[in-house]
Amino acid sequence: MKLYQYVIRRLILMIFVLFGVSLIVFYLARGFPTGIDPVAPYIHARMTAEQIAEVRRIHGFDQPLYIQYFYWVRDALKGDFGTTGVWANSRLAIDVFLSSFPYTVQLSVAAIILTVAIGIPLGIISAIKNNRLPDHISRIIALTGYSTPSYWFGFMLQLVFFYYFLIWGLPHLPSSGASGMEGAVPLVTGMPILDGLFAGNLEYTLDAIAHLILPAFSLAFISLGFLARIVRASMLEVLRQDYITLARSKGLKERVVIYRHAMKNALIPAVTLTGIFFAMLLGGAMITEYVFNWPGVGRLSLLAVFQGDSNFILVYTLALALIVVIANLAVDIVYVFLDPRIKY
Amino acid sequence: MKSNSAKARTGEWKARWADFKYTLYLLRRNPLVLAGSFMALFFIILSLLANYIIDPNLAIPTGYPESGGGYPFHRSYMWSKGHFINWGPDVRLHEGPEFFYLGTDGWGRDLLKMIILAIPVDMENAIIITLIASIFGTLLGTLAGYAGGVVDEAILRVTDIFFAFPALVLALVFAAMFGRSIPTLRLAIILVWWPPYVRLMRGQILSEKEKSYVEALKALGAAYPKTFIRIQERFDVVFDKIVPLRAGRLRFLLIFQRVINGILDQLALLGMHLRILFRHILLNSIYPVLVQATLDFGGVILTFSALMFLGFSPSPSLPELGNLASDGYSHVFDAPWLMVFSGLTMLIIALAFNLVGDGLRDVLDPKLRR
Amino acid sequence: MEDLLVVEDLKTWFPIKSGIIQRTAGYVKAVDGISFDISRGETFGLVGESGSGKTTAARSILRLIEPTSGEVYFNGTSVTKASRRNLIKLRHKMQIIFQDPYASLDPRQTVNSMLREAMSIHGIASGRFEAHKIALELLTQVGLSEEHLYRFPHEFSGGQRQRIAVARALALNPEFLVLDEPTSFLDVSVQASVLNLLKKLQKKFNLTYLFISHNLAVVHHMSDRVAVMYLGKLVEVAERDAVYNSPRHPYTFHLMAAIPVPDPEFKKEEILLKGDVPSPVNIPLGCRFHPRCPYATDKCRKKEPPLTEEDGHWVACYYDIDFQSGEVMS
Amino acid sequence: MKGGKIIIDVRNLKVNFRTYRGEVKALNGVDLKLYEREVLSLVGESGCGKSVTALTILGLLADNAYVLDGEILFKGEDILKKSNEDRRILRMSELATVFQDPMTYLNPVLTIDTQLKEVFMLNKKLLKQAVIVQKSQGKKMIFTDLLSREKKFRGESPNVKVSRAEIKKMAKNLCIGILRSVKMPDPERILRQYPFELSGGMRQRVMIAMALARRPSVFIADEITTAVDVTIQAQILHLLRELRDKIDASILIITHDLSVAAEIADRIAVMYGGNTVEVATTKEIFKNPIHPYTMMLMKAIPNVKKPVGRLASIPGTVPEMINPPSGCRFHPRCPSAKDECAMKVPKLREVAENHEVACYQKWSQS
Repeated sequence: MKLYQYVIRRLILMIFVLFGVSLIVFYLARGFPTGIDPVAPYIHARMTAEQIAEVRRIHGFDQPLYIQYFYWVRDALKGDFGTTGVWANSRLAIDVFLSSFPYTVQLSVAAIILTVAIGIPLGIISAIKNNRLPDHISRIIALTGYSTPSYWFGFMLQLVFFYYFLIWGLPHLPSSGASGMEGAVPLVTGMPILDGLFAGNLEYTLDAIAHLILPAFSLAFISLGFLARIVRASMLEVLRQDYITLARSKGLKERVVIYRHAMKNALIPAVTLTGIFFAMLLGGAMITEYVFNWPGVGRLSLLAVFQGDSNFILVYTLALALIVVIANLAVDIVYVFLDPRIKY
Repeated sequence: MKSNSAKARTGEWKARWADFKYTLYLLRRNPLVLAGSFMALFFIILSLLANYIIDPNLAIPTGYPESGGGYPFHRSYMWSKGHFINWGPDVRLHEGPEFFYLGTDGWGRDLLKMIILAIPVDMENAIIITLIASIFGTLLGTLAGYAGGVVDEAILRVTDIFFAFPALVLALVFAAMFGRSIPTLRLAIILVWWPPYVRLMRGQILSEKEKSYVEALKALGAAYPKTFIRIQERFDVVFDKIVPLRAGRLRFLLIFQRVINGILDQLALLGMHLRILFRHILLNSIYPVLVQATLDFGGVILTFSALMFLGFSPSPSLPELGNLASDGYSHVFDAPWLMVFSGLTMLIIALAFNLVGDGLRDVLDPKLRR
Repeated sequence: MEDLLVVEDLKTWFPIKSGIIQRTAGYVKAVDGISFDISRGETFGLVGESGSGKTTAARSILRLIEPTSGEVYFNGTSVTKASRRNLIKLRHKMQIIFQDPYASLDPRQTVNSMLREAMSIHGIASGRFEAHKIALELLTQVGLSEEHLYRFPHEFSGGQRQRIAVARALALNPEFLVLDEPTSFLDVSVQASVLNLLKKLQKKFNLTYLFISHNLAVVHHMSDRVAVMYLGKLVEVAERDAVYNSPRHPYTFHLMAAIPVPDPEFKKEEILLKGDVPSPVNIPLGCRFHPRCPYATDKCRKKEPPLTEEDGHWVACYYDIDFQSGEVMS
Repeated sequence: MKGGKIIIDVRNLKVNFRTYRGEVKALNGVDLKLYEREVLSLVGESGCGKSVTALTILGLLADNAYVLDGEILFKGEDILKKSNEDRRILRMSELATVFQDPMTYLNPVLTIDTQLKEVFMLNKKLLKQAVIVQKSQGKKMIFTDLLSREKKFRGESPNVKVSRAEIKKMAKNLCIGILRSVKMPDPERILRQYPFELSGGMRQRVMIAMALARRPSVFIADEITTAVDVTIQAQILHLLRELRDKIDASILIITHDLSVAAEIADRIAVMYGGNTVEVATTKEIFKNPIHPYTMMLMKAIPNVKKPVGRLASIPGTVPEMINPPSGCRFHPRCPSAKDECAMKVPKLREVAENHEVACYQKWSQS
């Protein structure tokens, strides 16, 4: 089956998945018999009774659930995802999402680069020097990272690199927010670093990078350990294969054997993992954004859920489901280029 | 009937016991696993005894000790009576009667005692969630792997939906809607935690199914427990007595017999699959699930406490590690010990089980085992 | 000797799925219509290179893989049409020994529980005591002893494991045994002892063997009649000596010429078959062997030669070729 | 044969493997001589240490293995004392190996072109000279005339500038040349393909081409005919016979199948339990095998030309290597074993012309 046929097949399945997710979340957000009245987030105290009834009618909360869902799907297909609650001063849900999504993208990209840049070499070194000191050190780092509560680690970084560095007069890193000088630069991409570069305002960019370091590293530390373990396991597996013995018997230098022969095979599982991690990060590392009050989508969704704002929750979960499914598809497609034996 | 051959091992259990001892031998050789298992054991024992060592109603916050308003911080004494570390810039010293090793929390309760009380709560959650999620996921994965075809495709798609679901969002939505209670949080985490087990088990079953010992069992006709054979024979005997009468009217009996045979056929087929599945394949593919469950144990504690941290705990004074941490969130810079030590306990518990899980993976992997 | 097993035009095709909705785009014709019969007490050899479909044929006969079409009769009763229930009764009499001693035994099961399970399925042993007695007797039959009863498969060598597999098959006192390359994983000396064991058991229990192997010397040692399989079809079936010493199909001739002989003095002129075995997905038109056959003519390329019989020697080739001189008599 | 120069002389080689159950004493004092331009076959059953011997010569032993004792003289020098770098250069230029299972010994994700060209690129000096010769004499270089090692290039002026592209092009058509010399149909297409797209026989020829590309002085073939069908096996043996006189290298064929050894080898060395028990010319060893193990082995092989009712099987099982039997490791299974055999390990001793045996009983008889 040629690649494009496989992609079409996966896209059809994706629609099914998205449909499933939207059904579940819609029921949870609106239909579920909970204390909170679905209209609550969309009205503010000073509204009169008929105004509330009017808001209820506009949002269609008075309709039976399946009709609400039908309208919601019809509007969604037209790109109208309804408005957010009072907490985000009733702007369009899609605008609220898109305005803060670039921040999460920037944070995720930074985190994934750190994870890959540290995780993979760590994994390879600990595979090559198996059961010797570097292996044990990397195993401890990996397992500690894997067992660290994300918010706790965020605080530790803040405590040490911000608070104590401040007290001890050392150059400290900012511990919250995405950039110190709001609005100094016209928003082009929504990502502070890129906007700073576009505007040529180097100082703004540097400040944005400074803000990025702590949250990105806090995210990366948790996933780089896991990635290192996977790369170590698959590299050990590959180094036991016969074609490595043949490569060595050809008289190739050990370095060449590892980088030309072993690397390509060993990194295949790492691709899957990186894909999944990136998708999860794009979903907005909710806690890290909350701890570093990074204006990303994760923090927003937290607030939305507290308010019970079903429109924004629906937009957020659908977007995340889309990202995860596309990430899985991208990983499978990368497989074809990495491993010629795989034919869909 | 003791045979006299020198080393004859009598029971079937002796052989299995030797195999188990060999696994323990491999475990002992790995220092990290050893450390991990001791730590894990320590926490398990601690969580069993916690409510006896420390009086649980200490957790109920009494009024504030006389401290003239403001946040009643006791100067925390670290580690030894004589020596203390000033944790904050201007923490007011309160000559508290006792001596708090790790300082106090928001309600003036001794943090060390609260952590000890919190451990059983967390461990209990972790055990329940991991057990239910792994068993549910494993069964579904076995069905998908063994049945194949449409069933496999359907189960995979459902798992994809839950995979695509952000863990925390479902939990948040649940907790927000259901109101904040521990069972709802558990349900939320379970709902998101079972998909990886489906994929893991399905992969195992698919690879095990192809092995030739499964084919050998099919060749043995490993289907029909002998009781079935007897019932079926007796049924044939009875039937032959009636059917030969074969007056025209009894023709419908022939159809009846064919239907029964059809049903028995399907039962025999099902019997074979079940026997092969449960007596052989499951036994050989259960180990990676065991490893994954141990690794997940720590992960579940972290997720559960993360939810608590985000403010979904039923009552702010519940002695739970995430709760204690969230209590320290507002005073992170002037009373960091709250956040530091509750987070550190979580880390150590999770690390303990992860060390054991990591070691188990190497030991139980058939390729590395020899 | 009455025929124990009769196979008529057995076909096993595996569908190749492709396209978005996975419709069948073609077939791998692993077994493409084979017919032969085996009489009781005989060892019937089936040889062929890898990819010739001999293993699929064996599994289709036992219905471990459902054949696409064709008939198989065992002792007169049809195997292919048998319902699941009667098939189990038949399974009682037909057993199979696999090639890989390391994969054909469940690693988590001791020898004792393997034998007991085989017996309990068919309700052979009544009580624990009798089952234990039979298990011991089976082990001594295959040259093992009581101390091996409570051990796991990984504690045995390759040769011993094949013996355990034979013991498990014998537990059901079968009449017909399919031996799918039983010794290709074993060393020469161990292979010799397993082959001797199989011959002894054949005489003792009047067993009938279908012996499958790519090792022509082993098949020569074991079998009375031999069939040669190429790309899913039989090309020659005859008495052992006829097939080995006076082959009539060009493929069999080249196959026999390629057998290495453990004797340096034996002068062997170079008869090499060019090319590789084509894949069973796109089988050449006409005679399957014509792309590699040095004597192929247009007739061979158009129509597939049927399997014709001449005093017990079945050949699927239009021509009668004298290989020494190389000239062809049609 | 006897008079020729010894290229590899293995003396009393002992190798152990550290495993969780204890020390596996794989080699127990192996003595082996490989003469120049000779085809020696190392025959033995699994676990007798034939592959371990080859891997020790190559220096590719697993990291839990260590050499206990003994030396391996390659052209007079003991290579066991050499550093890993020297042994790597030895593998690059002198010792070439082809392994058993073509399915797993080629890297599945790299094209044949990459895997073959890297062997040529190792020897840039050779490529540069080839380009210079081709430029100066204008005739197209084909691989076969590179084959024989002594043909040194009459050194043209070395300062002719040779660009990288020219070297790459030369490497490419050398690849095509070598694939043609191992009888591969349509080399251009094969170079672009991946290993899984080739059949077993073709993959084995690619591995042979990789070995020949290094113009080795010793060509080791470790069970190369075991994993292929009998017709392909005949083709490969035929190819080896053909190459034998083209490349002036000595060939070491490792196999468990005596009939393959009979077809192609000049001399045969039989190994059992980690040492060589009998070494002789092929005719000699088949005409009158002396060592009891060799005799039994000969009788255990089914011979199509001489059918026999019952194959002789060797009683007992392969010795367990962690605490192997003392002295001659075959004595527990040997019908003519005396207590003397259990004392000391017998060494190879000349019993007849070109025929050495390691067995006390047989020395006293001859």
